[in-house]
Amino acid sequence: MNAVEYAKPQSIDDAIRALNNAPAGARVLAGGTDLLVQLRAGHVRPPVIVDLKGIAELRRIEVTATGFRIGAAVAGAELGEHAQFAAEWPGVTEAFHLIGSTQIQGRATMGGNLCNASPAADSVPALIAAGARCVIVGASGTREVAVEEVVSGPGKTTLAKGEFISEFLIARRQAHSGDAYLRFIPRTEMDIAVASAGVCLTLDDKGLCTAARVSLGAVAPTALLVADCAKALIGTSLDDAALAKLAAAASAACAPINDKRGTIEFRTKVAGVLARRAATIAAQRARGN
Amino acid sequence: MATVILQAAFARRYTDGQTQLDCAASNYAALVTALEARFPGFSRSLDSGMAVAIDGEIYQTPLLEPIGPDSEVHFLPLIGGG
Amino acid sequence: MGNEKEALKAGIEQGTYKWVGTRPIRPDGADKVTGRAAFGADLDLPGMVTGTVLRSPHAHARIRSIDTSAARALPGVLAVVTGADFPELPNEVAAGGEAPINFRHISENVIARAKVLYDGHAVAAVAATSAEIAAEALSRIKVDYEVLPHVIDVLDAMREDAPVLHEGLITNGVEPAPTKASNIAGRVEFAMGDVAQGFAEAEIIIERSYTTAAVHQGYIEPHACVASVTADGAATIWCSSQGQFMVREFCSKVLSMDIGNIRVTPAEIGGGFGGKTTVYLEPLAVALAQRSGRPVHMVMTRSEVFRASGPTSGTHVHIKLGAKRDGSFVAGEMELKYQAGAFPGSPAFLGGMTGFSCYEIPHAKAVCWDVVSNRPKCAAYRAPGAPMASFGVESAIDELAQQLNMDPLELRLKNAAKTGTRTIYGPKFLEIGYAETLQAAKAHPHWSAPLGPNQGRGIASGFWFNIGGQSSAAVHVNENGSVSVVTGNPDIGGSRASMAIMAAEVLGMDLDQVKPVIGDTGQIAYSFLTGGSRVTFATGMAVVQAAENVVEQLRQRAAKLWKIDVEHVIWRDGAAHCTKADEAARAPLSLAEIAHQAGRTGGPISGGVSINAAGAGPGFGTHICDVEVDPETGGVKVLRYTAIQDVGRAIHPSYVEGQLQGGAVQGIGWALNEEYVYDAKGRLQNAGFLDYRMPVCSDLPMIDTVLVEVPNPAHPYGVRGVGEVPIVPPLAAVANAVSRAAGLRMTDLPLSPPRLLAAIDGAKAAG
Amino acid sequence: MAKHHVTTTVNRQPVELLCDTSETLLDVLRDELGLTGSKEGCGSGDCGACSVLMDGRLVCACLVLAVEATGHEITTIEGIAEGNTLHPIQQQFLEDAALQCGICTPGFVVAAKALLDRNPDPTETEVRFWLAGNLCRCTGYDKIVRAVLTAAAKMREEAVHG
Repeated sequence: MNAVEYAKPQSIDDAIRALNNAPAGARVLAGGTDLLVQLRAGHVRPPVIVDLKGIAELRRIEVTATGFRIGAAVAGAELGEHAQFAAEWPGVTEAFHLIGSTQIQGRATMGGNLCNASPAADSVPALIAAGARCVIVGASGTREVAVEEVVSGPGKTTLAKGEFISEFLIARRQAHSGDAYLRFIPRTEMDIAVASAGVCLTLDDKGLCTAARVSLGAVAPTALLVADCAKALIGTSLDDAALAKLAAAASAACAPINDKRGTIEFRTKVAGVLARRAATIAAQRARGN
Repeated sequence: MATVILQAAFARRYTDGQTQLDCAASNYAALVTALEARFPGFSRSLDSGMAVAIDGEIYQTPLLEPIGPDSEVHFLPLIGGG
Repeated sequence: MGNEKEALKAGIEQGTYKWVGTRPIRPDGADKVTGRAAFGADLDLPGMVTGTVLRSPHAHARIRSIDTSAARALPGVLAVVTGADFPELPNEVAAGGEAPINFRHISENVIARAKVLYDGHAVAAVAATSAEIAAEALSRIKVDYEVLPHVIDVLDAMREDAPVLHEGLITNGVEPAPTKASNIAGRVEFAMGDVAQGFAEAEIIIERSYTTAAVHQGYIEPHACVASVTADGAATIWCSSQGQFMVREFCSKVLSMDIGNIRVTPAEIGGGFGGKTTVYLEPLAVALAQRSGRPVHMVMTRSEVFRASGPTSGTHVHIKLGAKRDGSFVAGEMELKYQAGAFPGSPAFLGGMTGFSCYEIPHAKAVCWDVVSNRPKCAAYRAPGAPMASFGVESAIDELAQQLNMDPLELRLKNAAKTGTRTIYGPKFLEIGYAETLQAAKAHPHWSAPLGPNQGRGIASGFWFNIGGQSSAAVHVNENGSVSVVTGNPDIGGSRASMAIMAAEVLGMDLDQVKPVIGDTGQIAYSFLTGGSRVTFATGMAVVQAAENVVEQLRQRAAKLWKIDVEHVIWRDGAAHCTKADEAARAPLSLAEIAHQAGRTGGPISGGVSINAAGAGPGFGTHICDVEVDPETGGVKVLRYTAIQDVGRAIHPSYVEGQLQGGAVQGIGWALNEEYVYDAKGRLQNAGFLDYRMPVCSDLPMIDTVLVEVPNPAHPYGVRGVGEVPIVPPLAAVANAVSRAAGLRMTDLPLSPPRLLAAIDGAKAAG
Repeated sequence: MAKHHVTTTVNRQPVELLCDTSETLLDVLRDELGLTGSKEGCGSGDCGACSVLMDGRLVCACLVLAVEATGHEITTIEGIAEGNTLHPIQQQFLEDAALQCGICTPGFVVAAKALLDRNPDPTETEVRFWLAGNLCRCTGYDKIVRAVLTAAAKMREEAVHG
């Protein structure tokens, strides 16, 4: 029984060093809402836990002329209280807010939600739809990748040993754009998404859709960015026919599993329903700004 | 004479299939003694825990509960609860 | 005494009570809102060590050998026990929480012997100086398993070719007795009239099969205990349970210890609902304490709670209901197949006894099968066995109402059981208030409120016997005239308040001068479990009688002080009054004054009473539920809910309402989302609150309640048990609402969204 | 590795303790500090029985490492009343019979306080969603939600009339 070490670096460089020097199996701690459950269940016993919450850059939300920089260790409740971000990205805000209870919101982070690499993570489809990118830091330098490129499978990421996400980059809201995220759970709270959809779209002055990104969660090993869904919307006025085509494209993109949370048939159908409903909400928002 | 009414399945096993019996007894213990005399082995049916209902009132651990001349008596399983 | 009884009866009729029916703050409330109340896991003793359990990862396996040497060698490990350390018990049956229990099975459930019978079955236990060392020790125990084929589903388990759990299990209740062992532990049949004749007379027959999933009681407090054994062999156990005397008895059997050598102190209990009417950890903790010489603290994880305690049976229920065109029921038949879990003892027979009991049905029959399979042994859960059978019956009635184009409430009213109605289990009902609950439902604005699109309204009723049984109470008068009321039943939902109210009512004293106490097994005489909705009824009756006994003594003491005959003293408003014509001007003697002078009149004043209470009044409830169904996702939202029940008399109405509300919500969870999910290897897939999906606060509307009071003549204040009934109607109330909202009949619980959506889409495809 | 020396504040009092990395805040509150009012119902953040405030923010103590408490202010159920004067939420839970067995009550009281500290006038829906992380199996939540709404109203009244 080896004790678990704990490090709380105060800078990104110190954190990189700590992770780089750590034996295999070291774990990064942000909100801890997944890691502590795994620890308690005995599923993991890392030699060292590197707590990122001491790093100022990872805890702040910055607004520039071109975008938002959201520290990877910002808690859900903190982001939810950022009025400007919530106004510009209601879909991302809602998605993040749907992760767990009020108590979980006090701890859970965007970085953690992404790197836990669950196919059902709520914030991920919304971030993908929003075109969010993340900054990955590590011993070999800093790189910037699209959110959809981070997760490679259930529980697996493309991060190299010692790398971690320092912040998320999300553009400022464009005119006539809107985003939305919906998930299906059997209860109203405290469940993991059985299927989910994030939609971000832009309209022109006549109300025709000029750009769209649609992402689905919990229907494949990773959250999906579905080009056919976007195609179904672009160039349309988001009429019923376009929305039906969107739903069909979403269902067609699903490659889900049967498990205790839902069946293949259910996930496939409901992903389409959610994509359609989310697109309707996103369109309303786009028309409103 | 009190009337003893038994479930058919119970009666098949312990009272030669008779589901309704007349029995003179002033209390539960006397009733069981009388039934045992008529149907040897009857009291064994009560070993695994049976309650008795006398005129609609259920007694889970009966012994000397009075039985009237017009009483109706039923044997039923012990009832618990959550 | 006779006069006092008369006075109480008069009080029932006039409703002139000082405390009964009021809503005072509960005596233990301050401790519970400040975190001071000590529950099962909260005790800390000097030298205390941690006990943990190694559990089977297999659904069914033979244990070839267990090697504990590596665990024992680990520094900090103080004791290790396995099944070999526990005595082999004979088959011995006693009254249990829901059904008679066999101590041999209790023992083999506490710790496996030759075979493990379910995922989570205890195999060994360790005491160590820290939780970490204990966990490491468990990982060093080598168990050589021969994995056997397993069976989970009840119908599969009944098949001829099913893997047999118990090689010696011969079906009970089948004549002639089978010659071969099977998983069918027993068959029980109840019947009245002639069902064949009844169905021949029927003009319309509804016949369907229904299923319900195994569900857990879901108490928030995991099982927890501390056991300490002194060098002379005396054991003390602190634990949360539904009965300290049950724990004492069960431990004495499982450990073959003298009952006199075990003392059990009840901790506060964090929910039970029937699930804490047996032992799991306690005998292990005692065994570890015996071997380690240290107090041993054991607490289940939530995963262990799901895998190895509770649940109640998953069931297969077949219902056939025959009626005339005017809606009158003529015949009913049910066949119930209930999972018992790994050992015999499902509440199938209770389903058979209760399912039709809301109704007057001249010809009825119930066949009940008790079936073992590779699941945790079921434990009692609120009105054990009744909700599942009732789900079938009440669904069939709803369908009948639809086919007859009748109002489902009127259909029930037409057939409602009343005083004098014969039950399928034999006796006729004495005074009951079922029809009154239907009348109250009809009068409630909920019943006639409009519904929107995709919305539906369901109604269903339910019955539970309620029980009395053995209870003890002692009332001690303190020197200043305040009193302690000691009982032997853990307070699981506010019963201290009810005990205090009843004592204060009899004594005519201020409620805040009455302090209720739950005694340990050495401080109060035997009391059966807190369960079966019996405490306010039976233990309350003991409290009333003990208080009456004290009143009698107070009158005698007053007579002594006044130097007059006791017949000239009456007790009124908490004081002795002299009725002697020439001395009536004497100032009354208060309880405090008499108590103060108790030494001069014969010593302390105290009354103890032990009774075996009969006359528990049956309970009936009717629930109304509105839902909205999302036809594209199968999602169900409960919009409005009203629970109506004949409660006899509500001693503390708030806690009675709470029983109705809590039971209703447990039933809603059972109907909508809760279920045990197993994988192909027989391992439980959702052993946690995340995926077990009990209702959360945002899932629900307010739960309206109507307390109908048809007093139970057998109780001095008219009390009927109230805790069990409210979980009986919701399964069908919800399913009927969903069925009407979706326009199709849902017969399988839970009504989870995938299941409902598949049904909706299937109906669409079928046109 | 040696144990961590943690300096923190619990219920307004400075506290020092030693812990291993893998110990949670809940473990040390209950086992080291004797603050057993925070209950462990699941150990996975799904029941809310161990709800505490960390710098005023509602968290599950089972999902916080003890070592993370360094430098933070922790408020547990034992710190909600002022001495023996109950907080209005606690008082209202008693008056409305908003508890049966009482095991979930500390978590609900702490969570409700966190809500009313932020939002003194919540709607029923806001109360229900805020408290969705606190499981109660006894009450069906009805009396709990009513108690929180009534306590909020009384606290607003108190704030106006001082």
